[in-house]
Amino acid sequence: MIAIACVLIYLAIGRGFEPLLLLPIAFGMLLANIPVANLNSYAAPYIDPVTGKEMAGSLIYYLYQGVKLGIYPPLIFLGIGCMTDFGPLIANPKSFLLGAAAQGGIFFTFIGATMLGFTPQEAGSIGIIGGADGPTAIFVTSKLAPDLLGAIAIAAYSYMALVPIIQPPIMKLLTTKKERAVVMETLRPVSKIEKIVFPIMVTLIVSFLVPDAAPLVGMLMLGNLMRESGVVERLSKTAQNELMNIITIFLGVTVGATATAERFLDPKTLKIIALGLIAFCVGTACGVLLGKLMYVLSKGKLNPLIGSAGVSAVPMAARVSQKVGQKENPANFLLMHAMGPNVAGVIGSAVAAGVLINICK
Amino acid sequence: MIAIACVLIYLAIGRGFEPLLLLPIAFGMLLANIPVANLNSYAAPYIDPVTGKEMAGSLIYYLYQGVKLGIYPPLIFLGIGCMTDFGPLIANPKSFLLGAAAQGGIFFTFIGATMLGFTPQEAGSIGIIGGADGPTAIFVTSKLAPDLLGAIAIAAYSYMALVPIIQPPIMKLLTTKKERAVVMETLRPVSKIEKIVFPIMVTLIVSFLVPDAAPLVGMLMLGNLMRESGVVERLSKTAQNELMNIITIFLGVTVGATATAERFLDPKTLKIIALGLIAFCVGTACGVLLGKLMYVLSKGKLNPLIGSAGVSAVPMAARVSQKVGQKENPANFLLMHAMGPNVAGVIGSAVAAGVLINICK
Amino acid sequence: MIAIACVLIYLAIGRGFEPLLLLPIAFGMLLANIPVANLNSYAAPYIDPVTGKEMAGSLIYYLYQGVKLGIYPPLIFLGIGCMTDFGPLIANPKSFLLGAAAQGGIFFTFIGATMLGFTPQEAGSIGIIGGADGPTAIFVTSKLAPDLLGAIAIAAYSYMALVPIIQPPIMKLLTTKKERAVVMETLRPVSKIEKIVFPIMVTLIVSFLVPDAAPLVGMLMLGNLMRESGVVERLSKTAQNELMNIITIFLGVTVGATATAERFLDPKTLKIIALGLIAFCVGTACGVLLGKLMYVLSKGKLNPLIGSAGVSAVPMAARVSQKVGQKENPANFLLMHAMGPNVAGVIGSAVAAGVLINICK
Amino acid sequence: MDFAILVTITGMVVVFAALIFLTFCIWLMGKLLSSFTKPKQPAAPKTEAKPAAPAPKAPAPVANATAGIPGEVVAAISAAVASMMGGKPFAVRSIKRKKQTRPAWGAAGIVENTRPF
Amino acid sequence: MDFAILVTITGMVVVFAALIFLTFCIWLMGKLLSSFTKPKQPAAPKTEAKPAAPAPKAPAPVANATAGIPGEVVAAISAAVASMMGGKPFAVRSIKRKKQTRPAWGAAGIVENTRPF
Amino acid sequence: MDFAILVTITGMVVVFAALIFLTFCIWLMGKLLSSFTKPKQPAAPKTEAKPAAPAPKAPAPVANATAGIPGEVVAAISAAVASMMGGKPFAVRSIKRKKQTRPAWGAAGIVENTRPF
Ligand code: NA
Ligand code: NA
Ligand code: NA
Repeated sequence: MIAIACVLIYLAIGRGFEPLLLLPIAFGMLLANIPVANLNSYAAPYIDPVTGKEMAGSLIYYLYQGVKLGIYPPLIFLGIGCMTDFGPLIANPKSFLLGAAAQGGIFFTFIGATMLGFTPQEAGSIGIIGGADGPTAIFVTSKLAPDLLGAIAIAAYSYMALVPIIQPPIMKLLTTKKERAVVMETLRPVSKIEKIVFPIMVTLIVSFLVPDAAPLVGMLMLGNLMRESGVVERLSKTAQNELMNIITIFLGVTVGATATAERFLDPKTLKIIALGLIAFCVGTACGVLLGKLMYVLSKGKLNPLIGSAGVSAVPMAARVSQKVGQKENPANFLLMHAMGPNVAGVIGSAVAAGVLINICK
Repeated sequence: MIAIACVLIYLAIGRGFEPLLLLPIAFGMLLANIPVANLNSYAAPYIDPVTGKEMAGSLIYYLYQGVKLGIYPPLIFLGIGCMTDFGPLIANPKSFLLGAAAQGGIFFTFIGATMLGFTPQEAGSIGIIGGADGPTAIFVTSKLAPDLLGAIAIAAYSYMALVPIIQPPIMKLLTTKKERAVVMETLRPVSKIEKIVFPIMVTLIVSFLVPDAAPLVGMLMLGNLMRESGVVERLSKTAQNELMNIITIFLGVTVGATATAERFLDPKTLKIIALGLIAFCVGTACGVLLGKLMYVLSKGKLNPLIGSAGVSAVPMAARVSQKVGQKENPANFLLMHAMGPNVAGVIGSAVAAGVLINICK
Repeated sequence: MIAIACVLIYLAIGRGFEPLLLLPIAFGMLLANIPVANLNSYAAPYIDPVTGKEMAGSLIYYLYQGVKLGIYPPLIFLGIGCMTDFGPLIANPKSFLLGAAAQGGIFFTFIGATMLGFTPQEAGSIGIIGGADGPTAIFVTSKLAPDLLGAIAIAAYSYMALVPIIQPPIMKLLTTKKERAVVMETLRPVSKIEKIVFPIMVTLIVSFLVPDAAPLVGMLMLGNLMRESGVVERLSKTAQNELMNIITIFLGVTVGATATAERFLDPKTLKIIALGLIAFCVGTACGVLLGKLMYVLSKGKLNPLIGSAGVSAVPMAARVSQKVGQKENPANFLLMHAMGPNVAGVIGSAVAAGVLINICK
Repeated sequence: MDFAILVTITGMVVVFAALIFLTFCIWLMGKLLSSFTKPKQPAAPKTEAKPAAPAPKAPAPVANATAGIPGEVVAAISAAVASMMGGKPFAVRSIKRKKQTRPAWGAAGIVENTRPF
Repeated sequence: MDFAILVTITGMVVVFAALIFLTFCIWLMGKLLSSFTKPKQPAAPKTEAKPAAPAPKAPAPVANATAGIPGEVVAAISAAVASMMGGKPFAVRSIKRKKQTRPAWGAAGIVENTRPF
Repeated sequence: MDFAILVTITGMVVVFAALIFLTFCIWLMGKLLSSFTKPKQPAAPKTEAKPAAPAPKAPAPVANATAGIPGEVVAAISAAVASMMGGKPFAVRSIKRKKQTRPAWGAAGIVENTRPF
């Protein structure tokens, strides 16, 4: 286990795999697997059977409560909301469809995981890796299958780091040269009032339809409302910096420290890693395929490459769309069009998370 | 309820009503009133009666504990202490009297609320709106009548935003042109040692006399000591920025999320809003009236307009005094004189809060 | 007690004794000793025997849980790790020996305290003052003898502030003019990879050998890894600034608020203060004496003055070595050589803390 | 297995239903707001909508403006713009002077003081 | 009702008692400290106390200094000063070089390092 | 008493054992890494290792370089350097251009966005 943790540390530092989360996760894993030190997320307070004295739990155990009780992921979403510009999505709401299609990877993998013998709870947690959204994956897993937290978080963040390698071949395979070269119309400007109404509307609609997604979507949209309102800049700045950094450290270390040897060194872990990759690939493919359909329906106005951005992994997946598109036509500037499905994918996977929690809990 | 929340969001963003708190409060209210989503401050963890499984409480419930246990308001006072300059009050300690008089609104409203059929606990919480101090009002209400938290917080912050509209007519009504034109003597400079001794002295005296005010006054004065000592600047900076911002978000959202429909859509709420306005008006009037008395006793050296600043609402009420005074005499510069009663009002309403908690708890 | 608190406030502000911690500690002590206000660290929630109502604990009680459960000290170590450069120690690993020797003060004082009638738990907590490391001392005391927290924290931070006065006479007494004038060879440059491997290696080795030191050493090294990796700068910045400042305020105030009169006004306190001084002196002497031995063994290449820096008190003790050395030879530049034992002393006292917790708990 | 397929179908239906409903609402909001605001500022949108009027159905202003410029140059400029605009592609268009809803001294008060706490 | 009036009276009495006691203590502190510090720095306070000596009992320096200047100008300047000084009216007067209580290298140590933790 | 002495001996033995083991491991790491990296960059270390070649076994560059300069000057410079370098004595030597492990656009993405959360 310690060797695995060291490999992950190398990936985080040496290869730059999502270091903000993978480094704390890997170090948490290291701590959790030092014998006797008892620095894992399960070291609860207990009554010493010999002396009868009450013994405190481990530091990690206390910090882990924020994961267990579902507090950290929504707070990270609060910070992400403060950072995210939903403008491209408001300008082109059809992007929502691409963000929905890319969730196909989640449910496809759910079937696959069930076939491999995982329980529905575990299958849901594995599927959500395809959402390409760290906090969403951790939120779902902490509710459905907390024992898999370590493996799922590592798979999710690793594949998010690998998006620029995983996605392009799939995108090229599924599209023709002509489709990739489509230059899209410039997006209309979005007024401030639309940007303010948007988070309120999304919160209401999503929470009504999928109440279990409300903590994630609600906090994401509160952050976004704080950003777009422009009147609470000091709150918004703290939410997206200090608060998010503190939570990220605690979340990373304690999620990593759930990965004790008996939980992680299991054939399940390898299956999870394989299924996670499938989830990413299928999600990308679904996004691109719906993109192709919309290309046809829009009579060639929509570039199907922006569909792959629907998996989230903001903004890396959108940059991949931009880069692949530019290879065909150097004057093509898809980035802003891909940001629409990209941020829609965040909402989409939160909705999918709500559905999975509701059905499997 | 959701419509009310949207109106509050409009007031916060469109009209600039104390957005730092009203925006989170309004959004918390929105979240709390989405059916099924269960994102209110009362959604405690429970044992599922069917499966026997332990279910976690809502995110909001956990964050709300900081309000329920009386932790957030003193921590906000810590930050306020780091921001407040008590120099004008030290230079002219008679300002304390004006800060005391303006608490008349609290107790007058207490009688009114009792007459309208509120319990003493509720009446105390309503009266404290007249203190024009958000954290104090929330602290008292969380201890005495937590069901009214939403209504009282909204009333308190709304009226604080309306101080420039509420106060001037009362001030003009109660003072003569000659009184308003009084130009006051420049305040003496205050030495650093006085500024350091002041917070220690206030903590000791207030805590001895009114122990229930100790958490609020103690933290306010710790913050001020950190500020004036000049040796712990990094702590003081964090307390008044990041720590305060984090607590403000949590406080706002969870106080707003106490306002579920069955608690808020009650004739009580309208009465609270009406009584809150009365509290502000009476408080302003009491301050001005004591100002008039001191004008007579000081043989015309004290401008009674600074009395209205005793309601707190730092520093808006002091700016109102300045503005009204300048209308009579453009060369008049009352701001620094009004800051004395203004900051005294913060201490005054903390003392009043201590009295109410002690009697009504 | 209040007078003692005021004296401590004076020492913190007027004399600059470690104000970042001594000011909050002193203010916490002040609050804890105001009669009736009940603002001490032991004011737990309780059921009112008359009304049967559940009463909340004091603000201080809730914040104190972070000390009681051993959460704050490791988090402060996380921040310290982000600030510390272990380069000089990596360049000259023999410094570890000096950092080990200086822990002699801890164990010598342990014997002394046992002889004076303290229990082993108390003796361990008193001895750790000699580690010259605030969070380590608080961590050990909160686990072994929480009633002594106030006295031990005050002694530890006061003596750390007095290091420039305590150490030089001992250093001069134990060394010859020739020894003090030794000019040491420039340290070799340390590569980035060494700096990255170092925290991982130290975590593993120390945690394997002394599991009870793992929370402190683990967090220290996580912080250092975050610093040296260079890929998570935003986490590292928050950990060493905002997070550390927030924890410092909470830690200081609540540790101070454990010092209620019945616990602090005890002959024990005087003994603790005397023993703490002995611990510092013996620790310094042990460091210098091993320095002398290494001077002989290295044939005059090592300046024994850097041994005194092994007591930690980073970086004050290293500066003292530099200053005393420069008095003999103005061209001598010992600071970087003294930083090695200095940071080794932090690890050394964490190891000693682990041993004491393991044996005495 | 059957359960899994059921979950998948339910899941995809709910996800699509929710996001299609959102699409519709956002589109509706855009329509409503633009019908409100259009009459007030008729000049600005026009010039913005037709940056290069003679070319009907211009695919995009960028492509339009690049006629006659070698592809490499366009690529370089485009890449530079892309890297500068990062995740906020509309930065320039949406910059607006914030509406001053309070008199200046009130606004100043909000910024610099303890008031709202 | 009777209870409410009782609470009100108790409340106002306690509030006034506490704040009057504070008034007295702060006033006393001011007296004590000025009697201690006065002898040491007799020159400075004098010049500060009489910025415009010939006018006995000058209401305020500001009013004094504005003789002969049209009201509008004074208002503008006064407003500018007010908006600049914000909530910290004594900013200028209270600026002081912080007393260096440690040798410079010690002070530097405190600022830049991990020492106090 | 006996218990205390036992604890002391155990304690000192464990502390020394742990730190001696660390000494050894760190020393070993240094050896291993330098044997790996030496062959790759033979030029740089050489020039660094011999700042003043003619003086064999020079005790330290500082002392070396100060020959013929009055002690007071050296002290002043040394003190200035000490105060500037503070707790990070190797600041200058260890400054290095951070290795760019991702293509620029990827690195930019990490810095400015929400990606890793
Ligand atoms: Na997604
Ligand atoms: Na008040
Ligand atoms: Na030490």
